[in-house]
Amino acid sequence: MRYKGIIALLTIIFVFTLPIAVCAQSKGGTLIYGEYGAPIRLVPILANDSISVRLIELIYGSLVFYDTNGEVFGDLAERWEVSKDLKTVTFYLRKNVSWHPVPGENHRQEFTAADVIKTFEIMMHPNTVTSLQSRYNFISGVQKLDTYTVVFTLKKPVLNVLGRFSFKILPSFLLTKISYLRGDEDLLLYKHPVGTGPFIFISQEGSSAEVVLRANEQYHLGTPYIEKIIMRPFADQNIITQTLLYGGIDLQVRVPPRDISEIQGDAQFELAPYSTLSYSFFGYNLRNPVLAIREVREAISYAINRQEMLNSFFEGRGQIISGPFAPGSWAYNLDVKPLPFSPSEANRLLDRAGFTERTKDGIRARGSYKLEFDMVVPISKENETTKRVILSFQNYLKAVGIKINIKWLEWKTWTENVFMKHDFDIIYADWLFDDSFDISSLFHSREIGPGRNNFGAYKNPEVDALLDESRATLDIEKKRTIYKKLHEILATEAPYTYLWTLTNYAAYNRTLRRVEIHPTRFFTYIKNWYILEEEPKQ
Amino acid sequence: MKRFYFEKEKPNIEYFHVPLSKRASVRDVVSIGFGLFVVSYLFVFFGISVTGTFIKDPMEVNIGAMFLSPSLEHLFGTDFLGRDIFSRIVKGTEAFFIPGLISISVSTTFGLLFGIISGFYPKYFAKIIFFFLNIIDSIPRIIFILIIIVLFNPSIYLIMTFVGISSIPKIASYIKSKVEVLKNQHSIEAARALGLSQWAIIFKHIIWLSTKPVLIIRATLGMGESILIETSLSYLGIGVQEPTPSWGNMVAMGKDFFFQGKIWLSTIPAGVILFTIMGLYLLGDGLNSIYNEKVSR
Amino acid sequence: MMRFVRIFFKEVFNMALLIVGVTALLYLLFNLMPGFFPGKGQGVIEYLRLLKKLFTFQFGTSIISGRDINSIVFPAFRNTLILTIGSIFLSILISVPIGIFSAYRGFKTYSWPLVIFSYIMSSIPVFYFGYLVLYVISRYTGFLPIYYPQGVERGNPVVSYVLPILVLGFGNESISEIVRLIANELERVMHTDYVIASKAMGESVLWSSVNEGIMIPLVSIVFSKIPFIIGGAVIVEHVFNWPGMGRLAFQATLDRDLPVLIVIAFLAVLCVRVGMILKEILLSYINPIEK
Amino acid sequence: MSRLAELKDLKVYFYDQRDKRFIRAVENVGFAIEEGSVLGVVGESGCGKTVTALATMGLIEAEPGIIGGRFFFKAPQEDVKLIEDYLFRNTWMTTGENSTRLYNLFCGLDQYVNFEENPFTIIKDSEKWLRRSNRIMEHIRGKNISMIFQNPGRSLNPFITVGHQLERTIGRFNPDRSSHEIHEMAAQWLRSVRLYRPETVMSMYPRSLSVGMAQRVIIAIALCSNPRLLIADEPTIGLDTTNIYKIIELLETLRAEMNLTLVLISHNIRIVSTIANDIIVMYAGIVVECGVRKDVIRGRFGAKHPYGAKHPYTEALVSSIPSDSDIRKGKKLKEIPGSVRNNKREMNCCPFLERCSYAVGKIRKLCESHCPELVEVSPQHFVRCYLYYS
Repeated sequence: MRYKGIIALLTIIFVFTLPIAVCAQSKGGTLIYGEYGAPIRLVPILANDSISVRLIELIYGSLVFYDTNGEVFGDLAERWEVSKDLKTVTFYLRKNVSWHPVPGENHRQEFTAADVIKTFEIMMHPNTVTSLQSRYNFISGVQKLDTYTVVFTLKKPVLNVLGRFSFKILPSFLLTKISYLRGDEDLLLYKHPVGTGPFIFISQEGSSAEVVLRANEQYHLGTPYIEKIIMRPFADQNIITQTLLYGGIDLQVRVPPRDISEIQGDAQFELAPYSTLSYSFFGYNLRNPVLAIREVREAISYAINRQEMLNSFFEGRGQIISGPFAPGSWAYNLDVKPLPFSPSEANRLLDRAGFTERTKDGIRARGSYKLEFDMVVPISKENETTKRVILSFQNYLKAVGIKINIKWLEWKTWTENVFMKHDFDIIYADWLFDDSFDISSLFHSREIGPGRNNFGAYKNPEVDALLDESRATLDIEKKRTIYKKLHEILATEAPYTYLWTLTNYAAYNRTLRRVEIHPTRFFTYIKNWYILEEEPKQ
Repeated sequence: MKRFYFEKEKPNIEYFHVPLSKRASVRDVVSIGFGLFVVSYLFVFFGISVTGTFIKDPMEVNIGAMFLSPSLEHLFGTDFLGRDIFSRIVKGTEAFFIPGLISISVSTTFGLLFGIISGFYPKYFAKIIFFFLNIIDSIPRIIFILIIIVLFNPSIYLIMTFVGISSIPKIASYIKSKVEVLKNQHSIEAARALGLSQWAIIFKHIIWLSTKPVLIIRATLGMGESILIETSLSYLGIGVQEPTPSWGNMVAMGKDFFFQGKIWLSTIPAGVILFTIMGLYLLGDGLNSIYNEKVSR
Repeated sequence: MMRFVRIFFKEVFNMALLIVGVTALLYLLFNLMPGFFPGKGQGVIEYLRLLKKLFTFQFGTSIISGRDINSIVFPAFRNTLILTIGSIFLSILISVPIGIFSAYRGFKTYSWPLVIFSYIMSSIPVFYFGYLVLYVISRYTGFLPIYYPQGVERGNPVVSYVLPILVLGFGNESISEIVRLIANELERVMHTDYVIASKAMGESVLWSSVNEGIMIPLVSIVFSKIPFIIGGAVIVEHVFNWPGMGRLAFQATLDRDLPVLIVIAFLAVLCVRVGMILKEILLSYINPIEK
Repeated sequence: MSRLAELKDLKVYFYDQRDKRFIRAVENVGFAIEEGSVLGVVGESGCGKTVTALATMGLIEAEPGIIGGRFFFKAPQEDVKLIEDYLFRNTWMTTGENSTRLYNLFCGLDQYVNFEENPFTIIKDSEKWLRRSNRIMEHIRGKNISMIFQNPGRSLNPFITVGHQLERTIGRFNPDRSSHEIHEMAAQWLRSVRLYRPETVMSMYPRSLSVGMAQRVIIAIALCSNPRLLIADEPTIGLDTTNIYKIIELLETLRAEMNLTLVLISHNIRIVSTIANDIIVMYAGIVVECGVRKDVIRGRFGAKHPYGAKHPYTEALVSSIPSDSDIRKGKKLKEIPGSVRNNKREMNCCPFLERCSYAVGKIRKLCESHCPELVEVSPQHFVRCYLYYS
């Protein structure tokens, strides 16, 4: 029976003293974890939604992978060498690695270099529908030295290049007649993914796609302790938390902020914070002449009280940021302070910008230009926090004399309006980064145009130069100073109003032990998690 | 020896006024009274929200005063952004009042039209009309509305017209069956024998005979239905969107805080919805029982 | 016998025509939809190919997830069927006795609260009722009756099957409609000549008026409620995490997954038409006057 | 012959919703039936004869329905045990030689209506009494008393076949028989009502039966539970003349075979007079004349009254329907002027006043003052008219 009354203090101590594994790690047990929404496609190249990425991490293996503090470990590659001129990288693959059993055949295929080459060719094929190509266009080609060694040649030298080789490898023997992937081919891989990862795919039956995986006993890095994993999709976030609290699932990947206090109050569950490298912002469309004025954007940043929003909506679980980088990363410039909340400063700026007259319903205007903007927001079922942020944003700006009309658009219509037609003034969104913090795709002038990420059409030659230079340099110190400089410029230029970085929380049942969560790929260390059967129920 | 017995003394019974436990009429009076009360407060709310007097500004956000419990200042307390729930409920009537009427009128007029035509001329029109109606009928209603929302990103008025359209088949088939029964009734044949033109018969007799119950029930049911549909849409996130208050999206907004014990957030609007729809049902019921009188015993 | 065969073929032809109509409408609407998605902007040829696939019953693969559709849609269809039929059966079980009781007792002291109960049940928003039931049950029995997939040994699958059916059965508006219809109809029939005559012969009033008073209105209203129940299921499926067809259709529309949506519409049309055929057969069996 | 049933002083009133007052349907009607005899009830339509029949069967559901009177009925012993707890103590009356008991089926009515105050008030809701009397009647209806209604076409359940309805009734009264036996009995009953192709009739629906056949089926259904009393309400309406006499003749033979007592209600006095032992004439809810058939029809030339005592209404009734002798003489038909008076207005004058040809001069004042009493003009022959006041 679940007792609600245990004092929160006790659990906090409990959380931080990672329990030393007293009893022996017992094998077996089933881990059920809940997700909001269903995975779209379990094929590494085509899938980019976070739910599929987490499952792919369990099923497929990659050459190398980097852990929380940027260090690189070998997965399918045993050893690797980077040539002195940083132009070629050779990988020596593990020998006894075998693919998962294909349904129908009982012997398991061998993992060879051919798989790596086939995967690379498909990934880089022009008409493959994928968003990964921009991240690997620094590789010019790949050759096979022998069945277990692979050489990658690079176009130009890249800093810590090894971290980039974390793309997943597909089984070539299933893709023999395929040269590119569009997603509508009739492939066995779509119906039954086959990889080299720690867990083997069993079934994805049912419309809402409960995915069942079992442990891969011949996994080259040691068989995982957990015997079976089941991914249960949910259609309602409140129900996920309740199911966790009542033992329906063992792990909830991302707890909505409003439920965190309830889970914390319960001794039977643990909250594991993992800050994904992402941040939220209000993006401006600089094509709108009024928004092109820097003072107006800065005034808006002054007018909103970010700390109050963070405290009341997310219970303070996050950090206000001042620039376009995640605070945890090395690229974040600490001495640039976020703009404080001062409506008087905002009014001063707006008056200086010339918006002194007031229309009858209180909106500032200058001649024919009115401070009235359309804010475009995607409709979704679980957008309670988005609603609260937007509406308080609208309220703050109303105090300063800026009117915001909120237009709600369905998700796909929203993406088309924002990225294709650029028909918007302000948007509220957040960016998710992998390790490289490459923000060139956000602010570089060549990235303006339909379908590119620089939706606000921000153009600043100095920033372009710095971005190109940062990509070219090799040593880390030089790159860090460049990013710090970029941070300053972008903080003052303010193409975005930078809000905050939220720390995501995963919650899991106490019986799950030695849980370590990778910031972006989540299940990287799944093999050493284990389930303690004989956990005495309080 | 047969004998007939007769009562000798006989009261001089002049004239009788006898109290009677009135059965059916009590029920009608109660339900119509309750219904009229509900309709009246709907009009009052609608008036207040249009003129904007008496109530606080429903959109005004103050983050300091979130989740206040009901007090004198905030009659029903405040919601997840500190906005006053009572004024939002009053303003919320605007979101379903006119759209509700639109949905009723659309579904009734077209339902009546198609029902009568296909009832009277089954061979020619019935097949065609009911072919299209079946198409609309077979797509689940919420999916049909979702597609419309995705296509046109409409306001609540357009959504409610499509809700009206999606309930045309039900009325049309009901009217069709009624018309077929009424058509070969003696009164209609007599009218036709008298030489009344076909349209006169249709308009005077059929519409009046078959319409009274349908109109009344349809009006009250339709209004209730449009409120419930709007609530379901708001739960799925596609109904009336946030800044404008509507009963549906207030109940939907409360769902996120439901399991944390703050159930009153969605209970108050749900209670108001329950109260209103109950009133409408009873109004429909009472009027219905008055119009087509009880079978004389 | 020949008549039945002819009726059958006429119905199949009607259904085919209807399916073409529905799929054409969906296909047209889909092409008008904003947002870039794989299946967009194809011409009529693609539509004809889609139709051929539909009528030869191989449903091909979904554009978005590549999994073949009948492995997605049929389990969902089975679940929604369980939910729909269960809830229709439940709402009949509740509303028919109330209807009979109120007609028989003539809205006197006992039947009045029951009728009010049925009106209340029909005017509560479905998802709020679901949340309330979940909240109350989980708070007082320490057990959350959410749908557990077959593979999971947690929780008690029976209760988690019963509760959504209970909520949808009580929640949708058909209860008050059935009660009202049966009460009026039975009231009328109880005073017809043949019922009084059979009462004089000693037969119970209810037994003799069951054919016209209860069966005909019940059959005609229940089978016309099928499309609404499939629609209503979307909400309950979301609240109780029930992997049904409504929820799948909702998600498919958002992801612009046309093949899946068309197959779902195809199944929905199938259900509606089969419902109508059943209605015709049952009515002709109960009510010989039409023959 | 022992007395089978006796109705005394039946009062049935209906409440009119629209003008909120009572309508007198039947006032102080009483009759007595001997076992095996036929009682004829005659009167224009709307004179309360059907209401009386329904009242005896307890089928009146309108408010307030029966508010006065007692109905004694010789129920068989096994039924009495069933309804024992509902009967009040002194509810039976003993008559005749072997002092058989007749139980008052309207017992307990005085608790609901007290006659003292004027105008008398209904103490409690008559619904309860109606429900109690319903429980009593359930055991009587069908088994001991059964009834035939006016319109044969609409008295059969249109949704089930004739055979099914017949078998259902038979099955209810002798539950221990197998379905095949029941089927056999049904066929036998149909043959007994002169329907010689029982199989085809049983498979047909009531809609496809002719009026005559429907009436015969109804008689079969009514009699298949071999009741002791059969009330036939206008059995011959809607039939053509040949059928009328066939039906009457059928009723007569069946009565003789099954030692059945029959109450024949009709507006045509000629038909009633063919087989009835006693005749009652009703007008506007009141019994205006009752007596043995001979007296009522021809009016015996009793000592006191030279030209035979007969109520003007009965005389008019008899003369308006030509007997075969009148046809031969070619007498002109006499019709009764005016129509049945509306019951709603005052009731303290003789109901037949306007239409009575004898109400002239001195007697008219009497007639207008208040309603005459039933006077015994000759043994077993009563007339309600001032003509015969001594």
